Amino acid sequence: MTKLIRRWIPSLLFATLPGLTVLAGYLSPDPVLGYLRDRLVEGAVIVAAFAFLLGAFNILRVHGGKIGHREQGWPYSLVLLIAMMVAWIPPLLQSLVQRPQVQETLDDVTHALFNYVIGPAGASLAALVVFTLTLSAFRLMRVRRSAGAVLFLLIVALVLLGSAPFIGLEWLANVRDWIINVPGMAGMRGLLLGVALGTVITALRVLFTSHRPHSEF
Amino acid sequence: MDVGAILLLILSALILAVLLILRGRKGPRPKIRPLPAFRDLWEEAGYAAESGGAVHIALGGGGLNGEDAITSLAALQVVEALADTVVSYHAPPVVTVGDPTLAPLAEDALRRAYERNGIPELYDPSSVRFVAPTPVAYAAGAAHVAATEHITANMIGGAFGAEVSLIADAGAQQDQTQLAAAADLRALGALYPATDRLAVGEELYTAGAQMTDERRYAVSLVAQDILRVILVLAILGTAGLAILGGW
Amino acid sequence: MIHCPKCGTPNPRGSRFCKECGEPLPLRTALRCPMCSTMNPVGNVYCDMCQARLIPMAAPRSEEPEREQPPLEEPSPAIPPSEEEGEGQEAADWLGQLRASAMEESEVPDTLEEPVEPVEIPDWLREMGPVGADTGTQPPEEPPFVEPRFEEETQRAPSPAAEEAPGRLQEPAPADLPDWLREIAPPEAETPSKIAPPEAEAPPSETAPPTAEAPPEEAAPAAPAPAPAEVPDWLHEIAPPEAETPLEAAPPTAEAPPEEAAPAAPAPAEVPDWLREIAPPEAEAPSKIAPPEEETPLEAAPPTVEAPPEEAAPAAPVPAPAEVPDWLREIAPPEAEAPPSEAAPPTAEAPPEEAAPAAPVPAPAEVPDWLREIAPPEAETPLEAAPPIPALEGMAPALPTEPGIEIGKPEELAPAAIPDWLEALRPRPEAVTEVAEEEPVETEGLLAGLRGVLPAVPAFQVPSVREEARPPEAREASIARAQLLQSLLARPAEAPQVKAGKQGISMGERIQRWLVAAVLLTATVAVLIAPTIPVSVPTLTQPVISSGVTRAHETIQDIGIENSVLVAFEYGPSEADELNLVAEPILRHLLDQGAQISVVSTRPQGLAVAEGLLSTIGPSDQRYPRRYKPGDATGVSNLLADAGNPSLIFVVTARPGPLRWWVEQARSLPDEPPPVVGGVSAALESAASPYLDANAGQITGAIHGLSGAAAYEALRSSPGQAHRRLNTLALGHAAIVGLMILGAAFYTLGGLHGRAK
Amino acid sequence: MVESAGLVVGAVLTLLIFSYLVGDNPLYRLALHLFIGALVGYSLGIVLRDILLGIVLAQLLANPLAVVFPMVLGILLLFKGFPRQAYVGNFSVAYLVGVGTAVALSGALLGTLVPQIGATGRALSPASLQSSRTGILDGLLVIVGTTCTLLGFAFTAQRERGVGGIWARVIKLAARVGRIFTIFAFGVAFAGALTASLSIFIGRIQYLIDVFTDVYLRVLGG
Repeated sequence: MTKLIRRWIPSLLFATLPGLTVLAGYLSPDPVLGYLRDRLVEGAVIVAAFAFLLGAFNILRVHGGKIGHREQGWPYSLVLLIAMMVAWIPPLLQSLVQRPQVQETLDDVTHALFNYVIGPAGASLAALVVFTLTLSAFRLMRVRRSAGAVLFLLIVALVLLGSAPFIGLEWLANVRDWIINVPGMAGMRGLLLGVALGTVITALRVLFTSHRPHSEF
Repeated sequence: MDVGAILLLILSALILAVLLILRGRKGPRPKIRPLPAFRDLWEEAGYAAESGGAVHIALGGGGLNGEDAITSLAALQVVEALADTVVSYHAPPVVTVGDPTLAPLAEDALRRAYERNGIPELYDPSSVRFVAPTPVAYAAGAAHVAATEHITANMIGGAFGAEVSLIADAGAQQDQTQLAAAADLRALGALYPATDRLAVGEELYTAGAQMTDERRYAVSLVAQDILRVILVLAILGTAGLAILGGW
Repeated sequence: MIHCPKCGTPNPRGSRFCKECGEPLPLRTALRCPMCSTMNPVGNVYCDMCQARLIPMAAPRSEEPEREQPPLEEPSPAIPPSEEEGEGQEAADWLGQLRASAMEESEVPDTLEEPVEPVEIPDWLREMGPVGADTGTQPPEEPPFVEPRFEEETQRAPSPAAEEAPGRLQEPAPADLPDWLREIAPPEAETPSKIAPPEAEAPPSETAPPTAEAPPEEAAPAAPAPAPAEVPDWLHEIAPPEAETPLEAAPPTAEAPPEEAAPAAPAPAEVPDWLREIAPPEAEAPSKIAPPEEETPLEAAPPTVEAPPEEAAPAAPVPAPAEVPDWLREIAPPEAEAPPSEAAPPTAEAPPEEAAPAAPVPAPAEVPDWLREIAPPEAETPLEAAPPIPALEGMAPALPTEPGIEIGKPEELAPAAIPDWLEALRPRPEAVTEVAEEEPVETEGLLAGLRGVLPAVPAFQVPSVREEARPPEAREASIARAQLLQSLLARPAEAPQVKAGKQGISMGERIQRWLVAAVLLTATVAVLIAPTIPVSVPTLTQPVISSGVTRAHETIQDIGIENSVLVAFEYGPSEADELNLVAEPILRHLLDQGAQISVVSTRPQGLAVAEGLLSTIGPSDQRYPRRYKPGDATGVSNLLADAGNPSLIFVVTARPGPLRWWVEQARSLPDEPPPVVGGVSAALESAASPYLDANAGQITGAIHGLSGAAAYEALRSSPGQAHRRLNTLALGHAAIVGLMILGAAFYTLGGLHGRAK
Repeated sequence: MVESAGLVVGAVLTLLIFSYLVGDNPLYRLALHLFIGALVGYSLGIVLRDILLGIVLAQLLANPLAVVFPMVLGILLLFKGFPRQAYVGNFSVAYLVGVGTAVALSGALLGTLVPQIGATGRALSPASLQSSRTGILDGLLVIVGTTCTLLGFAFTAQRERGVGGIWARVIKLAARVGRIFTIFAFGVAFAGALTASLSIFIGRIQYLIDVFTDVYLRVLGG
């Protein structure tokens, strides 16, 4: 009896029931179901917020452990934890402090933190992606030596050159459009339909409680 | 009310339910097309244990409360299937996640494996790491883990964008084996030149069937294939109507 | 932290080798307290939580009487504390009783003739006793035949159940003997009266554990040894040892009174069926075999090492070769068919006093092939008769001589060729005697008064008895292997070379990285820095105006003054450099149209990015209404509900999800759904094109990345940032394509060259 | 003044991260950890401000019924941080999995399956044929490409003989054709990703140039 309680009840009550309600809320225009769907999704956002606290605790434990054990690279963990401790205060105090003068300084500090630390660093990392993508394209023939790889290189070259075609090569733009809207579109649709199919079957398995990642049994 | 969507949902649910009931317990186990991206992971786990290293499993930036929930749950099956083996090898993997809601599930998968093997006290909670909340920061952080912790193989599976190339590059620098499975087109494009063992699109959702011999996963792939045929017929039907000008 | 047992260096938990000296670290990182199951660090002696002792105490040399000492127990975490205490009490009681019974037995005079006074046997021991002794109890409810392994376990740790149902563990009542056992056990074994009283039996711990197949000699007659005369020699050796040489089964200690260990030689007529089918018909009624009635009664059967000679018929008539089954002929030595006189089994003539302790071995010529491969070649040299065991001399009783059977003199006997490997297994008399004298009676501790107690020294130092036995002459191959093993063990234990992945990357790859970085930086910086140096750079490309851009432009052109426009900033700082440029021309156009812009987002960073962009475009003091709602599609529906009915939605994103949520939620608005314009990243162009195409009705236009923004600026003939960077984009694309072709050529030629080499 | 100091900090961070182009080095790692720490802290502050205080606390006072249930689940989820009591948080995780699954399922049905089937079918409709981009041949190619790519992924068609065998051969052929269209999709996606990241790369370089010229002029001007 305990196995029935410990295996099925949490899955049915806490996963399948809310899941079916939200699904009904999306599929039918009924306002009541819509209201229930919104409340359940907002509830999930709140639980996800608590999960973020858990995530912060996980970061503290991992990097704190590295510092404690003096593992390799512990100074970087120290820098990370200090930055983390400093960075969460301004945005939080923004909503707690009422005095306008302090409010303004907090706004400036939060604005500066976002625009002069998080923004540039994030953008630089995203910019590095062009370097790693080009490097992997450079080594393509080492990883894959097949006709498919040659075709891949040809397509990439045509689409790249066609997006900002040099003067005199304007026809490349039309070739690029055709590649994107016909063979590219067909391949993308086939992939998207396949992914959607896999999503439907996996989701139904979870709602049928056949796959219970959250349960101890 | 989107009639098409409801019809398709009911049809899928019926087919899956019938198959799970009929062939979920007995009958011949369906044979599945093997995928090297998952099948070679066992070898890598063994090699990691022998060389004293670890396998890095990157589960992507998808969370449980968004559209990437199912992609992340499918990628999580890799950790669930591998857990018992790596625990018995005493070589726990390093699992990195980019969303705080996915971390508890990955931790549970490893913790339960340690409990099943009777050594709950050896479970190290820092095997699962929440790296950073945004996709690019997560990819850079996971690439740093792959480069600095003694990693022998990278299993990249889950919801990624083009920034997955950062992880693949860090792995290539360390001459690590790269196995990948992605559903997003941007990640597929970035991973295609980085590794030849790539599970494409819906192949990511077969992780459970590829890595375990549990019958329910294989049976749900049969349901998936039946629905596939129905979709193709629906496309051809719509095209037929379109040609006749009825659309 | 795990402290290395060798050098004490603290190591992180879970590591398997010490990082300093490479010593393998103990896997157990924590000790579970048996009382409250708290996990304690390995070094603890007492539990942090309940102060219970974690490490069992060594038996302290103290004068207090043994009884007060806490029972020696190994804290087994598996058994909950309550049970352990219970067992601790029982262990102390039965140990005490065992000690008492051992003390009383040791006073028993050595002379074997005196009857053994009845000793107070503990209940669990009585249950071990033969059925005949006190079969007053009713037969056990459970099936009588109990697996020997289970029997031994219940003896060692008698569970309470055993005490409640005393009958349960008794020897199976004769009527309950299973058929296959009954066939082996001779008919008299079933009549309880003949079985020796349990009191006489030696404490089970010293005799071989009573196995069900061969019930203890004392209780029931040993498994009937087939009449030695009829059995061919080779079978004689493989026949179960207890059947032939009961003494070997019972270690030759003084206490084991030989009479009880008398083997029950079965009357020839009762040869078991399985043997009868093998043994040829004439073997059953040979003229020479003594008729069954004359068979000496069981009790009197002399306990010789081999079957008593007087019963051994002078020569086992060899079965006619034709009837011997094939499987037997392959095993049976070819010479077996030779006339008995040559194959006279040495046992028949060997006088009882010189009864060779080892089983009779056929003359060297007769050694079967399968045996010759095992036995080493030198073994064929005839061995001298093994020296008689002094300890057993007194025990060999005078055998009643039967008329008509002469006992051959030793000189006529052909010396038994005992193979070396068998010789090595023979317990050496000095070793046996030494062990007998050396064993002190334990004077202190719980086991005081007992003999043969293992000294409390670390197990690995206790020299195993086998070492004293003379080592067999190992062949050169095994000696070589032993030396190799020795050299391996002598080699210092190196820490396993942890393959730390390739140290850094090879120079070839490093050059590749620098080449790619240099080309990208050059292509980008060269064009961007030109305006600052002021060097004029030729326009390399012109923006291509696609239909999507045109439709977006027309849609925004229709927006009138005071129309409310929702601008959804669905991107973060990482994509800001591209999407700011995509959003800028449309925002400028909207501001020029005088539209009321509201900034919304389902991501927290979206609002921060919007603030940064709008402060650079419009008047810096202007404040735009900002709203943030988390929750993907639900957040979008909430934002739409708050915003009333906007006349246009402009979605700027780098992911396909937000674009689709806004289109679907806009479509589900009560009245006419507003047009949606997409400002998407170039990466999304490919992934979004199926959606853009599918929702052609809802998405009235979309601009993709820098080139789309440049085209929009061209349409509005107001070149801006996007236009200036288009040149760089084009040159960058060309550089990347060049690098790709260079890489492909390099590896393809390298591959061909490698294959050619 | 704060503005330009901030710009310089941003530029220095950008240069530290761009040092990865030369190779993985301590400067890059320092900047990376600083960025991740600041991002996690900032996001934690936003979550506390906007959700825990903004929604939960606010609603708790105004309309407690709406948030009590998710708040309790959220508190139970915090037990996942302690391995021994982790099972207490299973209900919260089940709730997240259930809602997330439903959102993804509806997204797949409403956002992809139905619209894409309709759009693929309409590729040959008269309306779409008039549009300059796709003629009859293109329409046919889109339909053949989509169906072959979709069919080519079949997992359980592994038999050799009988009807199953024929079906397996059809799948193999479809897979071979679908493979070509899949590579087209990968190529287009790869090119798009390259263009987007190149645009960001150009933006970063432009940012560096602007900051240096600004600082250079200010120093010269000062």
